Amino acid sequence: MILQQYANPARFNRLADRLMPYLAWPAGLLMAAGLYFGLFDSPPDYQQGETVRIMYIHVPSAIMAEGIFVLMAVASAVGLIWRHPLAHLSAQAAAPVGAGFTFLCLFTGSLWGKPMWGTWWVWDARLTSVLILFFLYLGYIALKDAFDDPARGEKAAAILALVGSVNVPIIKFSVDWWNTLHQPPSLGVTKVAIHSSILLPLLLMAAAFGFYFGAILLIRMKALMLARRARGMAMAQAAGRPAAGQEARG
Amino acid sequence: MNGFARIVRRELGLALRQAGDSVVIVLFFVLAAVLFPFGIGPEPNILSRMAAGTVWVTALLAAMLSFERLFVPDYEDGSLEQLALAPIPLEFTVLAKATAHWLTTGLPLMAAAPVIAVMFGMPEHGYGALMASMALGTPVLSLIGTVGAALTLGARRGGVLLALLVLPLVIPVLIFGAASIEAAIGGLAVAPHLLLMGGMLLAALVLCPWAAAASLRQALE
Amino acid sequence: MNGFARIVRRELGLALRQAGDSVVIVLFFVLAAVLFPFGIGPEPNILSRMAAGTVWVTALLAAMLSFERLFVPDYEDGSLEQLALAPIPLEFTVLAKATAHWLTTGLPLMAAAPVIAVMFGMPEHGYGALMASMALGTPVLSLIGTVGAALTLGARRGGVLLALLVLPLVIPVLIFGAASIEAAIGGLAVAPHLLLMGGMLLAALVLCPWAAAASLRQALE
Amino acid sequence: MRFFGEALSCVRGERLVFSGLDFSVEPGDALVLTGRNGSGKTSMLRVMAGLSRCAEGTVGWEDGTIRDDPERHCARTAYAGHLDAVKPVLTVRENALGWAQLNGGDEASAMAALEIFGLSDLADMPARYLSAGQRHRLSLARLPARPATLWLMDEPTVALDADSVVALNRAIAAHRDSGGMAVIATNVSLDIEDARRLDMTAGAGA
Amino acid sequence: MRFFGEALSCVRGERLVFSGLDFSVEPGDALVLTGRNGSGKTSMLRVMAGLSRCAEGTVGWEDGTIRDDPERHCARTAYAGHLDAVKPVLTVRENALGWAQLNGGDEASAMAALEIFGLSDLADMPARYLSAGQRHRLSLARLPARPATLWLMDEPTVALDADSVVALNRAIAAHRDSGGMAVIATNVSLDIEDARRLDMTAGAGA
Ligand code: HEM
Ligand SMILES: Nc1ncnc2c1ncn2[C@@H]1O[C@H](COP(=O)(O)OP(=O)(O)OP(=O)(O)O)[C@@H](O)[C@H]1O
Ligand SMILES: Nc1ncnc2c1ncn2[C@@H]1O[C@H](COP(=O)(O)OP(=O)(O)OP(=O)(O)O)[C@@H](O)[C@H]1O
Ligand SMILES: [Mg+2]
Ligand SMILES: [Mg+2]
Repeated sequence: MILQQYANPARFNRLADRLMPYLAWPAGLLMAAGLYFGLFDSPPDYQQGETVRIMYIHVPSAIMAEGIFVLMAVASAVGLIWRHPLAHLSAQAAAPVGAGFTFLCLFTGSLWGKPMWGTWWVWDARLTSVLILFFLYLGYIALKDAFDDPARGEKAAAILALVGSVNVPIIKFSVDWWNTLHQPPSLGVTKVAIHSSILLPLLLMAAAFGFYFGAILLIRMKALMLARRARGMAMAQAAGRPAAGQEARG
Repeated sequence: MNGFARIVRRELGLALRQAGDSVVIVLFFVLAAVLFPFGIGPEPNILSRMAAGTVWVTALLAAMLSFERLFVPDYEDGSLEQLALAPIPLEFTVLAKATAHWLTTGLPLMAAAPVIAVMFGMPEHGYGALMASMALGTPVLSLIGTVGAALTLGARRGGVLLALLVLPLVIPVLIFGAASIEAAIGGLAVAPHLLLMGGMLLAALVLCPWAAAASLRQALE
Repeated sequence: MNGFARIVRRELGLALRQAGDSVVIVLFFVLAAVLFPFGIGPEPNILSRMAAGTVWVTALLAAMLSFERLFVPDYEDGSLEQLALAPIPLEFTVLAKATAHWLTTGLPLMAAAPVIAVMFGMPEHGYGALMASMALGTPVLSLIGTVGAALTLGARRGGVLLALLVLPLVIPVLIFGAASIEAAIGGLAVAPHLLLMGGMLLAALVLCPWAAAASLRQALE
Repeated sequence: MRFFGEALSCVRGERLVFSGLDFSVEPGDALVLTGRNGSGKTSMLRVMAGLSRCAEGTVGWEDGTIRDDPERHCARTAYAGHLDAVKPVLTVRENALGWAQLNGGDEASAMAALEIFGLSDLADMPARYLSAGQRHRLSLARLPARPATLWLMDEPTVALDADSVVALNRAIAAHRDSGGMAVIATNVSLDIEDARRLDMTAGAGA
Repeated sequence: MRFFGEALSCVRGERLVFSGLDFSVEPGDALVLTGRNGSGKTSMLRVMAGLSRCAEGTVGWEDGTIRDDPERHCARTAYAGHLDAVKPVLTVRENALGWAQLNGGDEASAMAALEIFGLSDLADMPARYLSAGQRHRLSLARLPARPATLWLMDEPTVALDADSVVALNRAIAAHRDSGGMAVIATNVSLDIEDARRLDMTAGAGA
């Protein structure tokens, strides 16, 4: 149990290092391709003009923002039920990234809103629910750091992630709640309502973001793991006791 | 008398000794609402337009303040340990706490809501929906509050953090609560909104005690 | 380095360790503001009409929540006793606390205010007055907050009771703060409002530390 | 029925506090946890109470571990920790009665417990007015006030005056005579006859 | 310089706790307050510290009472009460240093104080990880960490293990040898050589 809970990170590191190239390279290449098609090889929209290109950042980041929170909720559930430390760790590693994507979505969105709707911000259901999602991310991060005992913060944050995940469907269906300015989903499983010249870069960018997230997640997890380990050993040293991790290995 | 009832009675007894507390919450409710005319200026049309929303928002904020005392005192003086060690499932204990909290905070807020509505000059035919939505919404607040309170137990800056966590979760209540009143004023159907709120209440009844109990256990580890 | 500076540094050091805390306050500020469009509905014209008032009211509520952590932790872990027994007049200690509180809460609130203003679509020429009134008003909040926090120290349901004591005291700040912005938007003279707020700041600087120190002594008896 | 733990190890704040500790308490036994500050006495008690779970090992009764049936364990166990769980607004009696009833005690047993710790003449005083020692005695009175096989006490003598310490020892003896068990974490030497000792320092970090 | 009180009486919560008590402490003296729970030891200490004022009587130094010049009294007096005044987020060193500097001590004296109570090897550990006794030792370390003639201690031995109690006694002895004074409220018998005793029970409610 101790072994599992405080396993030394070596094995995970090895796995991460092996995976890294398969994530980093595709991320870079897809990004490049997506940007090329998006910026040069796709037509400006007949009514939105060049601003339509914002979409190639906006939509993928929106999708990531929602997806990452779901992932965090799942990871937290795993962590709480099977008490596997890597689960909590991954959720914590993902949170800031997800918050970043959410911010990107909000930012590009309002950049887009100025020309399209003539205002940076409208209290549209979808916009606001994304804003809420952003707050949930920040709440998660704040809660994780709010405790003197890191272990406690980790579990509390995990529960919050579970509870908060109810918001994600709200974002999805929010479009039906109020009179909404915002685009209805045109990217459905069944129908595709966009021209392929727009769809291609959109998909490329979405994929690029996905791989990018994977790579960053691994890096952050490694960092967090090392940080935790350093803390544990420093404290053990201070108290003249062996660190739990060492203990487990010995 | 079973454990659930005992805990509810204990809570009510304590609240009774500290009757000031509920009063204070209500006063805050009213006072916060009173601030708006100051900030916005007294145009009646705008105020009455804002009535429904303001009542709900300020009710939310008042509730927010009350949540912090839900577990913190028991946590600090060790009562919470004892409650957790009592031969009663912690989930029931939480439910009892939520019940007591609603009786001592939700009900008074409900009672005070019409007063504010009057101050803001809300149209007559909104009151029915106001009370109905309050009756359905305040218990949800109490329940979600227990989760937030349990999560932030022992955290630094407990109060604000709690608000930060709970507000996003209670926004649906706010939306449909206010919407139902607007609907009533606008002469539209109120039932669908209220039904949705009823659904939330059921969901909260199932999920919140579980989540709160789980995080209480974490807090006591 | 004299005692005053030492205490300010101590407070800032603690706040730094808990950097999250100031962030949380700001988040609550924004979140509370965000509630209103939910309740009142998204009509831009009404919202922009409300902007000035809402910014000030929510800033007030956010500050309110932050006051509770002003003395309570020190009171509960005995630090307050030690501060009272340090060879520094308690008045200075209070002033130092207020300063630190403003640096860690007032400033961040100021920084966040424009964001909310934007979201509510406040007219451009209001921003100058917004920042000016915030710059003058938030220190007053911190100072009055110390009094409220000291008064309710050890009182149950501290948070709400505190809000209740402080709200009436800070209403003038709110009124003139909002008024100055309205004036700026309406193209009227802003100076008189700001001058009045400056006066309040001076009065608070003189009176609050003294009152707070007195009630702290009571609390420690 | 025996209460025992096997191969217990405990991690606090990502640090191993103790490991590989066993203990066993028979009816009528008293187990005294000793060891220097930070050796894990409190942690061990909380594990026994079921408040915190240990990283390794099992704690339980002959008819099942704590996790198997928490309810039953709670019904059998009374815990008096560092914190007093005393409500200042309630009177001494109300404080005692409330906890007793919640755990299957009644008015009679509660008043008897107050008597044991010499609090009956303060029974109607608001607990707000109690001194440190009086308050701690009130929290100790929770144990005899309810039916429980296992008593867990953390530093029970803190702030107690001489008479109260005697009363405490008598209470523990009486409990053991009636087939109860007691586990006591303490830094001061208590004269409890034929008590088993568990030196936490032994398991420390080992 | 002498520190003394005359005809002191104290009322807590509308109840007369003690009355007509005198005390006097010479440089190098130690005064031990004894008496059963609720006899007013803590109340007396807080009066001496200047935290609470007594209903009757005066407390002070030869060159003036506490009220005459609170600053001066504070500069001369170090108080360690029931509460620890330890910030969990700060390290042990930061905790000690902060209080020392605020009261005219410095890095050196602070570290020396930690050494006395065997905390130097925990110096860089966040205080949140301290056990009950370790934390209490940290709060006791405030006294030697700063210049002060008069030490006021409320139940200093609470939660301390044997070694720490020895260290405490040594610290008090050293302080007295250097002309300091110590007033100690305690329920357990401390072996402090030639200490004056003040039995609070004498003045109780009288
Ligand atoms: C801050 C403002 C905005 C936010 C927070 C926002 C948020 C979102 C979200 C959450 C999605 C859903 C992604 C998904 O899961 O399918 C989305 C999609 C989209 N947004 Fe925005 N948006 C904003 C502004 C805008 C603006 C101004 C436009 C252009 C007029 C726009 C155009 C789109 C389009 C075309 C999609 C793809 C629709 C689909 O296929 O689902 N958005 N946005
Ligand atoms: N905050 C208070 N309000 C009212 N009365 C109090 C308060 N604190 C203590 N008392 C009363 O004052 C008396 C003395 O309390 P005090 O704490 O000084 O006793 P003590 O000698 O320190 O007891 P102990 O040995 O338990 O610490 C007690 O009888 C108590 O009833
Ligand atoms: N909340 C906590 N988070 C992290 N570590 C902790 C926590 N509480 C205690 N510890 C660590 O666990 C160890 C054991 O603490 P514990 O309180 O069980 O010791 P103890 O034997 O009770 O000491 P004392 O005699 O001082 O009460 C200590 O070294 C302490 O550093
Ligand atoms: Mg302990
Ligand atoms: Mg005492």
